[in-house]
Amino acid sequence: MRVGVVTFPGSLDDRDAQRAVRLAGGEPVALWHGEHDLQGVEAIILPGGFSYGDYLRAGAIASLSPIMTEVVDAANAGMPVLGICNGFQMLAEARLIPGAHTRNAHQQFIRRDQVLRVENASTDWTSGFSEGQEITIPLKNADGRFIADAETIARIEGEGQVAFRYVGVNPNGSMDDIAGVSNARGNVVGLMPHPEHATEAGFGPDMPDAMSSGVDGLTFFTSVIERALAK
Amino acid sequence: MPTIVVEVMPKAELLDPQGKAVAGALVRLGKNAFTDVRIGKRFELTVEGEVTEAVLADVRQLADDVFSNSVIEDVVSITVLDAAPVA
Amino acid sequence: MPTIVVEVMPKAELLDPQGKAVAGALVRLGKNAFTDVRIGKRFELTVEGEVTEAVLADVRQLADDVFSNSVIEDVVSITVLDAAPVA
Amino acid sequence: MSTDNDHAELIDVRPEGPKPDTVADAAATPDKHQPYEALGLKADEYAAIREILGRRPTSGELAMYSVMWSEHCSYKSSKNYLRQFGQKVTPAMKKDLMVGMGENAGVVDVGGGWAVTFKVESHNHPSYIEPFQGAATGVGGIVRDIISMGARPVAVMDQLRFGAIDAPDTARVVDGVVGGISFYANCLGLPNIGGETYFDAVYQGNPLVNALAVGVLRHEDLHLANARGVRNKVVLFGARTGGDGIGGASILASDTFSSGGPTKRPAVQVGDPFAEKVLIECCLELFRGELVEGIQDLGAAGISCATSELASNGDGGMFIELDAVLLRDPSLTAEEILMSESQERMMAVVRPDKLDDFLAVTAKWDVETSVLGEVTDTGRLVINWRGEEIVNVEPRTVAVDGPVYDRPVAYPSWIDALQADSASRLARPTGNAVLREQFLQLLGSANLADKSWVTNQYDTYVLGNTALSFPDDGGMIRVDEESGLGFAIATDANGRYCQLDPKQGARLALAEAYRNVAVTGAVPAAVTDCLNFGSPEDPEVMWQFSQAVEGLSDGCLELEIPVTGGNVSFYNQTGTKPIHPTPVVGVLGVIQDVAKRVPSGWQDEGDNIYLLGTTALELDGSAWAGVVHDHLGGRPPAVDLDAEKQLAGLLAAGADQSLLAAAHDLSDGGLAQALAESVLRFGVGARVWLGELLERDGVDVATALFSESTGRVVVSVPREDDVRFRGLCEGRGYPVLRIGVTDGASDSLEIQDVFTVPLEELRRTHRATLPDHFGATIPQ
Ligand SMILES: Nc1ncnc2c1ncn2[C@@H]1O[C@H](COP(=O)(O)OP(=O)(O)O)[C@@H](O)[C@H]1O
Ligand SMILES: [Mg+2]
Repeated sequence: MRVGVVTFPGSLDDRDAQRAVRLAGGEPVALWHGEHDLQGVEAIILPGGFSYGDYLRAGAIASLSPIMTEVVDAANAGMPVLGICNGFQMLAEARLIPGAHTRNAHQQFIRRDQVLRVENASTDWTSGFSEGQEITIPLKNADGRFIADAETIARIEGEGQVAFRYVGVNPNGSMDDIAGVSNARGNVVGLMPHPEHATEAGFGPDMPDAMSSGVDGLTFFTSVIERALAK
Repeated sequence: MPTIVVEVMPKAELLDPQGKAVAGALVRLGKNAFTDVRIGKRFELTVEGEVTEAVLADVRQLADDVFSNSVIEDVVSITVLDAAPVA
Repeated sequence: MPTIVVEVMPKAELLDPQGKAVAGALVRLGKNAFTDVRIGKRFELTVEGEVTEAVLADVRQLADDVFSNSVIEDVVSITVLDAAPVA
Repeated sequence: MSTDNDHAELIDVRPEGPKPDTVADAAATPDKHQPYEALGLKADEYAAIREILGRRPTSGELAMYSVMWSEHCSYKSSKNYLRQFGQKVTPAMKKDLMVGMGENAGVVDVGGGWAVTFKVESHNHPSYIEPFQGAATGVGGIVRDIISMGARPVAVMDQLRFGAIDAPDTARVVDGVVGGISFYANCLGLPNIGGETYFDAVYQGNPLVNALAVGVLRHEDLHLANARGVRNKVVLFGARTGGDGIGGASILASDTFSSGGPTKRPAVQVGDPFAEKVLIECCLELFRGELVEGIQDLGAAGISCATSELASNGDGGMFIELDAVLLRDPSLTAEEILMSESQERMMAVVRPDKLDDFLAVTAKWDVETSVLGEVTDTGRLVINWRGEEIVNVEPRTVAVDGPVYDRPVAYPSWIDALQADSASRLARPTGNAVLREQFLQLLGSANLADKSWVTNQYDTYVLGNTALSFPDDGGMIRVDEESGLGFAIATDANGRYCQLDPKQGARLALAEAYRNVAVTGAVPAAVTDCLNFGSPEDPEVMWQFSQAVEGLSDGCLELEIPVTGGNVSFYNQTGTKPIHPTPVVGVLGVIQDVAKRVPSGWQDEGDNIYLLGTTALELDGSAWAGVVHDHLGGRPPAVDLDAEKQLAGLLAAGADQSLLAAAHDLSDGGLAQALAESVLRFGVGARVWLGELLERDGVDVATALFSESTGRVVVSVPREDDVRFRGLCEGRGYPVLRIGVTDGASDSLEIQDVFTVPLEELRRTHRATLPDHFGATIPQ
């Protein structure tokens, strides 16, 4: 499966996302923000980073990039799209998913190995998990606090659009401990933590049995690939 | 050259952590006259040439679509200054 | 309740990376009327009771010491509004 | 070259300003008064410039000489000493050195066609004035040094020293500095893999902010800063030039950094990490396309430095049209453009036939570019401005042949008394309750407390190659995803030891960094340093400096690892009171497969715990003396570099044979601190006994726990590897003693017959200190 990873100016985890796709058995395709060409990919990842320095609002300027026209169209047509961290912020700025992000409640950048609960295991990117499963995924951001008005929160909670929730510690003050959300259809998923950093033993988060051994993130990428194969 | 000032504030209903942090600092400094602090943004756009209706219309649209995110922010004012303001 | 608005801008001589990034975005969006964009902060302080001279003096001092960093920013205005402004 | 018409659209049009001071004017008005003193030049230096030129300098030339002859750029007080690093080398030390001292950064061959380049630099004074931007631009500057070697930056580290943790101004500086480093490096996408955080009143008005960057390149990608090839184009690209940081180099690094710049322009610079990230990717694409002949980053002294250094290292001549510099602020004068320290800029030398391809790459990345001029064979650096010649100098006289001083050196009047005041006369605890109390007091003290308040603000995951970072002894990065080849780096300096004895202190810093690399399983290979000292005009400071350089260079020779580059920062003092001498030493090591790396803490139950090395009564300058008794005196611990070498060999062999589950070096706080950290690393408890140690080494319990003798490491060894590990130690003859076992179930650190501390109490004590002072972020 060809999975596109879009590089924006200031993208940082784009090569990590490509590596994760490769480790999951997919074929990563580098896409450039300034073009209007999705190169025939079957899924798209908007990677982490500080596109345009996170100036103005995180993800805001990148969401105006040329390629985002095609990304929005493809997402609306049902193509799986995953937004990681900065990519999550872009999805929100592009209104592909509900809500918005502001500065972490404690005002600082934070990095930690974060436990998440999978709340919806039926999206294109989470089908390999089971509902309620707890996974450990590195988190690292400054503007990770997910917020939305009460009505929106009630709606996404009611309709299963909350994909992940923080467990144990809410690291940024996100409403309802929300770590990731999806669109109504379940093909577009965004989350603050970085699944691509938990795909290779030795370079992932510490786990109870061994240091740096966490590979829970791999399931994001195998989920989308397996679902495509099953079609 | 004329300057257009666009001002954007976090929505009143939402928590503004930055404002809250500053409000806390004021209390610690013994400044108790202030019941709330909110922190927004001020954009100064320098315009080449005249500020026509068309330019203003552009700015209004940019204010809504680019300078602010309506999920969390409100545009509170758009004003035209003749020259950059001085302190 | 009255609101005092303090506005702070990055010093003109210094790089404003934020403004630069937004200016670049405007050009990419085909908005070429703007030669420069600078982004500063707008503080809204809600005051309990009246805005006395003493409160204003406090605000002036806070504007210099807390709301701005004089090494890189200037306080460009301090104004009193009767009520919180609405868009 | 007149303005290159192909690129005319790049040239800024600016209003007419005052007429510049031209070379012709300088010849015609020899007696015109020039403000050389305000620019930090001494009368004899000004006279030397006049002699070199055979006339008075133009104001543009004066600007260039003043910044390039500043202490910061010319190393005029340190040059005579730094030569030792180049002289004390054996052929073996040079074997893997692809680029040694003198270039932007040293380059080490790490095998497999790969090379690593690394360097540490200071940004101390700016970080006190404006902590956030000062620290941020410090990171930006050192990263550009790495790019300019042709390498991809892959990691950063930061060495921080602040005033007392409870001093009123400390929180402001800590918050800003850590925030600035976090912001800039995270935004660049560089993992932070380690550093140092110390608090001491001596740094109150003069914090130290050192930043280290490291990059990786293939051998064939090596680039150097030289302008060769007559008629090759000189190109400036990156951010526009503005009025920030003007005079930073000369004014900030000279004696009076509080007295403002030569103009009313702000002395601080504002960094734009986003612009630098784009610049990195742009440069790497230029390198891949072989579009660059020579390249230089713009740091201190901006265009003055880049043009004169490129020209000196190349064919010797260069012609520059200064009007071609893209400006952010059109009101800048020529002198200001020459001195501006605007960040995120690079200068390249490009062949004319490759210029279009070069410009296509910079356009792709939205990086503004202008062609300033070209390489000539005149032997002169000529700069025109508004059609008139404002600079005409021999570039070497600006960049290389600056003044060199043999500053007076004086043995400090106070040092004998200080050294006589040994900590061994201080009351050592004997009762178990007091031992326990002092152990916890140390564990929670500012310098031994957990630093995750700082390090939680740093990304370690980005790039996906971080094999070790905090709180392990060294940071480690995988270089080659195929083979697992990697490197480790650790940095150290103990200002207290250096105050007692700067020569020994420098050797100790070297030994500690070397040992910290060795415990990760890597083999030490090269050294960088950042020498932070007080005023070189103070003869006692100059003595400290000379001692430290001698100690460090001799030490490197004994360990047979070369110094590949570094930085000197003088004038670190408040009033007449200098900081403790603080020579930060960074050691780079190579590991063939990062899968064999060794962490610093215990992971599994039932492993045997061994102490390598022996313990003597060495409490002078120790954390114990400082924290418990507020005492600094005596002579720092002995250091035996042969033994360190032997120890490193043993650790490398143990790691290579996968015999070590963990290894942690003993330094500040001694054995007690190392045991606590090993327990806390993964939350695995341990039972430790000291009986045999007390007997073998003839020391009391307090000394066993708190002494800071060198050459010591605690390791944990799985039971099944025990025989082989003992065999390894015997074969190498290094002192070794089994002192305990890991014990997951106990959830505590038990020092038998002395005290037991539950894990939870250890954790709370260790973690609370920084959040208590600087504010908690998330629930711990
Ligand atoms: N400012 C900092 N930046 C990054 N890492 C830091 C910083 N301060 C301390 N650390 C890390 O915290 C850990 C403990 O530091 P320290 O006790 O000084 O180590 P050591 O005694 O081994 O030199 C190390 O991994 C070190 O790299
Ligand atoms: Mg150590």
